[in-house]
Amino acid sequence: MVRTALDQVALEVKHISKSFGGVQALRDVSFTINKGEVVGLLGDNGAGKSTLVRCISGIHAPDSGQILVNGQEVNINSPLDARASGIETVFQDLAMVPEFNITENLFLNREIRHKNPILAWFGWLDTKAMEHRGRKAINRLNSRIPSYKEKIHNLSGGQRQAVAIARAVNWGADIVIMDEPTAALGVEQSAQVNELINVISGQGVAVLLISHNMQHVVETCDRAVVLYQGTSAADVAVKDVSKEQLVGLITGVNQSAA
Amino acid sequence: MVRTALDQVALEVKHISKSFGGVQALRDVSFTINKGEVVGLLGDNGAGKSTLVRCISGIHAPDSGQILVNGQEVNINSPLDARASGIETVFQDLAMVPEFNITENLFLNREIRHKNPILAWFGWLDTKAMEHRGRKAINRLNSRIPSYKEKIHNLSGGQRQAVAIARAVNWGADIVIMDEPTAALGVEQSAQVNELINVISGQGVAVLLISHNMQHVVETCDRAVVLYQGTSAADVAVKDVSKEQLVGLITGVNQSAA
Amino acid sequence: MLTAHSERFNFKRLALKREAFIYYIFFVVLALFAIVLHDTAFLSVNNFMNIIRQTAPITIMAVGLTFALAVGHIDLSIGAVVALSALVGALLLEQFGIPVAVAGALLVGVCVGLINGLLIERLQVSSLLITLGTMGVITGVARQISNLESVPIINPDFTFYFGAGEVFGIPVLFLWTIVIAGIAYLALNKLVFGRHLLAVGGSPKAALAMGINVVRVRLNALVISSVAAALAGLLYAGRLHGARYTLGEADLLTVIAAVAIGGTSLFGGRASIVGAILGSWLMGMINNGLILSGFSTNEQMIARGVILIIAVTIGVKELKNG
Amino acid sequence: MLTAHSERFNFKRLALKREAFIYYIFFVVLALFAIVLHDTAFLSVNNFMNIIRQTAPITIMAVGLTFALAVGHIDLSIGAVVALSALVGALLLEQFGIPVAVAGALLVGVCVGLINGLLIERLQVSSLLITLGTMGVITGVARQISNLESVPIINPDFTFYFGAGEVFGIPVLFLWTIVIAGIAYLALNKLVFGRHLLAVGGSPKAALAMGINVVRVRLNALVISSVAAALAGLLYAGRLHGARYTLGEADLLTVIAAVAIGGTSLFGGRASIVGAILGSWLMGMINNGLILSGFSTNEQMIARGVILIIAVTIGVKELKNG
Amino acid sequence: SVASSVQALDGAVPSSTVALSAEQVEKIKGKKLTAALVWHGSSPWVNAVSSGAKEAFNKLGVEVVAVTDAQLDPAKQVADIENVSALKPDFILSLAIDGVSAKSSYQKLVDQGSKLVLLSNPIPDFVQGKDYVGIVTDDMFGMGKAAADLMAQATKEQGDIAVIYHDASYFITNNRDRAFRQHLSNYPNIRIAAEKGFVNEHETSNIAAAILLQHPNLKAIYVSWDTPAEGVIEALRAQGRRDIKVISHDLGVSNLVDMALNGNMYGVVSDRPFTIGETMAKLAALSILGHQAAPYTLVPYDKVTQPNIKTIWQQAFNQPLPNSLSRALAH
Ligand SMILES: Nc1ncnc2c1ncn2[C@@H]1O[C@H](COP(=O)(O)OP(=O)(O)OP(=O)(O)O)[C@@H](O)[C@H]1O
Ligand SMILES: Nc1ncnc2c1ncn2[C@@H]1O[C@H](COP(=O)(O)OP(=O)(O)OP(=O)(O)O)[C@@H](O)[C@H]1O
Ligand SMILES: [Mg+2]
Ligand SMILES: [Mg+2]
Repeated sequence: MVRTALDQVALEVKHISKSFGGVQALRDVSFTINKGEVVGLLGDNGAGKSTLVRCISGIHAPDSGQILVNGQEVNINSPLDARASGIETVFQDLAMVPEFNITENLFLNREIRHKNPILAWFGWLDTKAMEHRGRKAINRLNSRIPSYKEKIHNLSGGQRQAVAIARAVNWGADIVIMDEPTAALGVEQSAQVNELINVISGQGVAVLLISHNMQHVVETCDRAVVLYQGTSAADVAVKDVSKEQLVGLITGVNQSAA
Repeated sequence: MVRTALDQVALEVKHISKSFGGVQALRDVSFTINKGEVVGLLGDNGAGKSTLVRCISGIHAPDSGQILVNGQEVNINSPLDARASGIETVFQDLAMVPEFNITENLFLNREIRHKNPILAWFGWLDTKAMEHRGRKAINRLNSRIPSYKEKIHNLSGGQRQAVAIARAVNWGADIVIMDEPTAALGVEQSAQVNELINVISGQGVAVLLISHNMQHVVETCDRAVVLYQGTSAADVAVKDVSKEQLVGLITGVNQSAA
Repeated sequence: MLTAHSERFNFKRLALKREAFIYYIFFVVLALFAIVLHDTAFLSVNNFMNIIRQTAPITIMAVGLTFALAVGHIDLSIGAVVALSALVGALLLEQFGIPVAVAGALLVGVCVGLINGLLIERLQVSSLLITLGTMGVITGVARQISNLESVPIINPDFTFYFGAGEVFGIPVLFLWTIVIAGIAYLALNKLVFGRHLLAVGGSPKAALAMGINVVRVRLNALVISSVAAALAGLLYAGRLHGARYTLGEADLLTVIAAVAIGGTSLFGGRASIVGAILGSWLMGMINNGLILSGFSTNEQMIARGVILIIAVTIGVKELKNG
Repeated sequence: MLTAHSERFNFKRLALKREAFIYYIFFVVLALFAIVLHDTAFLSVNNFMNIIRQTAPITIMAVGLTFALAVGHIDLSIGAVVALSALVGALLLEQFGIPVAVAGALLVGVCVGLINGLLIERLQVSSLLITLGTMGVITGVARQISNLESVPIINPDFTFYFGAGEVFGIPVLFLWTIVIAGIAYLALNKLVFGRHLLAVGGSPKAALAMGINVVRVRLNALVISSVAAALAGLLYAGRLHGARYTLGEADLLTVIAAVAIGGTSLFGGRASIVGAILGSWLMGMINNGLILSGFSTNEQMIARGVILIIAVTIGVKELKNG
Repeated sequence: SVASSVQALDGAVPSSTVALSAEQVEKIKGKKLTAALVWHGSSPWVNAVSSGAKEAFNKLGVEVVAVTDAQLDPAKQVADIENVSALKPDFILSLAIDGVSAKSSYQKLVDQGSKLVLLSNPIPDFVQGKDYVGIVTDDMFGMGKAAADLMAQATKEQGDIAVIYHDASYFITNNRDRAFRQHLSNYPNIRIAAEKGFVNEHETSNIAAAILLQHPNLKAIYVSWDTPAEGVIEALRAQGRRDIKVISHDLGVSNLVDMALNGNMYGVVSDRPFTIGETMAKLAALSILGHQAAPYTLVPYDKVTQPNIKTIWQQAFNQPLPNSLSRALAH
């Protein structure tokens, strides 16, 4: 499926490299995403996808390279910077506080404050409002949640993932990065997430989607960037390639560039 | 794909119920798996699949119900009991020690002791042998592992999952339970796991496979047990139903029983 | 469907939470002493005021330490801060009056908290090691500036507001406890501040990923812990009409026990202010009850340990059956 | 390809591990004292033997505590166990001779360890609270059975084997340290036992899921910690020619600091025996060096804290740059 | 055992008899000697002993190379002695916490040629003149008695009193407390209504509060020494009981301020720590010149009540009165 790309670059990553001790996880990786575009970031296990995501969202500092948001070079030294630049991320490990309940996790560092400006200045929480909005956000994903007061560590794997997705798409971000968002989701919930991706990209949000599920990639993505052992092996329009070709790029059997 | 079922019951679960505080996660669930059979355990997010797995493998005590292994009722009060009854499990949360390296996790509580019987009596570890055998087990899954000395918490999501699978299938168990084993795996690695399931079931091992990927279920399973909100909604031969029918059973749109 | 089911049981589940533990223990011990010591003055208002007054500094230290523990840090330097702040306050008081003395004493707390925090966060070394080091340094400084002498306080205003005073018949030490506890309760449970504190303690990784400034949150927590200890030092000084380098020395373990028994996790992420207060009152009550019981010192020591263990046992039983 | 690349750097990465930390610190402090105290006898063999002898009980307690910490438990009762085991040993020695005395003293350790362990595991209460309780009880019992008197030991064999003796010119206290440390090292690093200990500490959930008997492993660890403390009590008794209820009282924080600085995590899952030994020697060396330096007591206290912090700072710097 | 040996005090001489001639001083000065002070703990009292010793040694040209504080831990003291031995000092002035346990390490020092002067506590089986020079001690029994006399004075020889004693094995406080009780029996109308021990100094506030609750009609309280007495006075203040008098030992500034302001503190018995240190140093120096010291050298004590605070303070510490105290006295 191809959207009318707005042709405005939302995120540009230039020459990023990153190594851990002896493991070179990323080697001179570059790509761009336009506004309203959904780009699949593909690659084998250990290819460096999550590392790239962590570099963009401020968890890791890349050894070298630049990141540009809306054409401006940004200095992303912490996740705070990333969020301030309008980047929201669903991390592969979900990044939840297990002892917090669903609402508390949804609004972590995005808390709604009391309407009274004095109380708000003190940082008084508006628990009611958060519960209300949280419930709406979760319901959008059609997930079966036993209770919104349940602690995260009592949830099933899929329920947790749904919460993480709801959190990322709920903030009016310009760029949403999702690291295997549907891995633990049921069929219906996965479809819901695909639908959601379509909706937000329709609103101009740039989406970077990591997935091992070729079906999903083909259904949702406009373009695919393929990493192979830390280097970018391909950058192709999804409509130009078949599923089998994509798999070949991922496993390194056939190499091509867009 | 259907194997010639040996028609000997390997695992029988009878009338299992389990609730957490106010959440009734399982309600009178029963099913059987024959030797050499691959049964898919399907269900929506939060349907109770992982809870059922945890009951069978001794993590949770069910509120009521029985478990029979090879026709004998067994008392599974701890994971030790489960392993002693020949049940190996790949848990959804993988159950790894993050600070341990790959080999240490592979052989956790299955350590190879020194050849010298006196040293072995003391519990002296044969690190060499474990490394050697561990490498073989992992290679079988065709995974890209940077170093076998790497700590688990430095591995990518897929690499971790590969280690967990290698651990479960490596012990000559009679019953192997896998809770979404391929969720984080790449295309090739997933195929490898499917292949592995075929191999071990061909050797008479009973496999209980949880997956949200209907393609995989249809490719590997002989039978499917579907949970719907904690109750068993269906028990069908996979060859008798279509993918769409399975999805319908899972989401509760149409109900049927084998 | 599941939702309705679960909501119905919420009350029961609340009563069974780990945080409820301290209530059981507190009332079990209270009942125990009330029965055994029914012929002494244990159950008198006067005696309870004694307990509250005596434990006021402990309570405030416990409240402060709760913040440090909430983010997953231990602070061993609080005992030493008590001594130093009391001494600084007492020394300044003579020459410069109450405002400067109080400011100086609290500044000691702020400085120590900042030093602890900066060392821990910059070096990424365990808070235990760093605060053990600063504890030694601060104790040494306190000994040095006081020359091991006690520094007397003759200012009646100071000893009123930080010690023996009463307002409308309520001891000021009780008021201090209530006010500090109230502020701490709100900060931890109702404000963004507390939410972030617990997030950092519960999962530093997740907190970081969500853009929380983990270092600053931890720093704040350590400063609060230190400042609370400094305030406790002032209260000691007010009560004792003087300061001395040994103040607070013996309080560390009591405070840690009070906080732990109150349901705050020593590993971060779970904290209870009410628990810390009841925990320190419990410790004070056990002390007081044992003294009134007429046991010898040895017997008191044994009894204190046994009561602690029995109380914990019964508390857990209640939780499991209740 | 990745594999080859990574293996090449392994050595460097090893040297940068958190466990290497204590080596830097140890040698930094050693060098510091050697330079500052070059005109005293600090660098003499005799003085080092002094240090090793003095710290032998601390070292053995540190080694024991490492096991408790490895599974994620803290054991506050070790100081009290030292006193009680020394007293029991000294009291039995007179009438029944060395074997019974040693057996009795070690039995104290086994019993306390079991009681601690059973209470913690059955009740699922934090080890800090339970061992705080048993610490009180044991101290009370030690005071009671000794009547606050010190119990002298006149058995020359005992004071030889557990105190001042030398074998081939090597102090027995050094031999005890080496033997215990050796066994502990093997147990923790080479045996299934240690592997399971660290697994339980590192991820109790994973250990449980893999069928490890988590409760038994934790129980073992607490017994080891207690028995080591009991042995330390015997060594104190042998060295001091007598036992006394205050023995070990002041050691708890030193031991915890020694273990922590040695690289053992206080939260379980990471443990280093070599670190515990170097850590306790470091503590002993700092003490010794400061006394030889001629500082006043206050200055010594300040210096001890500062050295600890500086040592940690430099250690971390080395790690980051190295 | 310790108590009785001190009590006997055979052949005790007063500290005033210990002196060096100008010629002896010159001889010592020429030798470039060193000394180490091995104490049991630290307090203003220990500081005063140290400064007495340091001043005397200073006049003799002896350098003090180490001061140790065992924090009341016998094991730490043994370690301290061993550590000090590396410095090979000529003189050791020491207060032994536990003579039995420290004996062998003292023995090593003495064999190494150091002269040992002891404060109060003897070492079992040590021979005077051979193993150690002599013992300088304050008169603990006299002090206990004097405290009982002060108590009688404070209560006008009748009424209920409470005793808050040191419940730990520490010979100086134990002996003083015991002597106090013994001597108090000479005043038949004074009744000990309550007796409670404490282990840590900071416990006494709670203990006093509890005693008051059970015995509201007390006239006075005896406490072992000044720091715990501060807690007792705090409890009395909190209850508004200005009428109850407190008797104790040693000179603590806060207590003296309270005494000066006519608070609860009625009187204390004080020894002269500065003189103790001075005397120990002199005995050590004399021994190297071959002088045989008396087995015991006694340092006098004083009863302190409001009128003589200033004199006694200066005598005991050889220092001017602290500011706060002189201001309180001027009140
Ligand atoms: N420890 C627990 N405490 C409370 N509720 C729990 C606990 N564990 C599971 N639950 C609840 O039980 C229900 C079933 O959870 P379970 O993990 O078995 O689901 P699942 O079928 O494995 O789902 P998924 O496909 O998302 O992994 C969920 O509603 C979950 O919130
Ligand atoms: N903190 C770390 N320390 C050392 N090595 C690391 C670390 N994080 C990642 N790696 C290594 O870097 C490589 C890339 O990891 P990454 O997590 O980016 O893979 P991925 O593409 O996300 O794989 P997956 O599909 O399995 O999630 C892997 O070989 C991994 O072992
Ligand atoms: Mg990944
Ligand atoms: Mg699941």
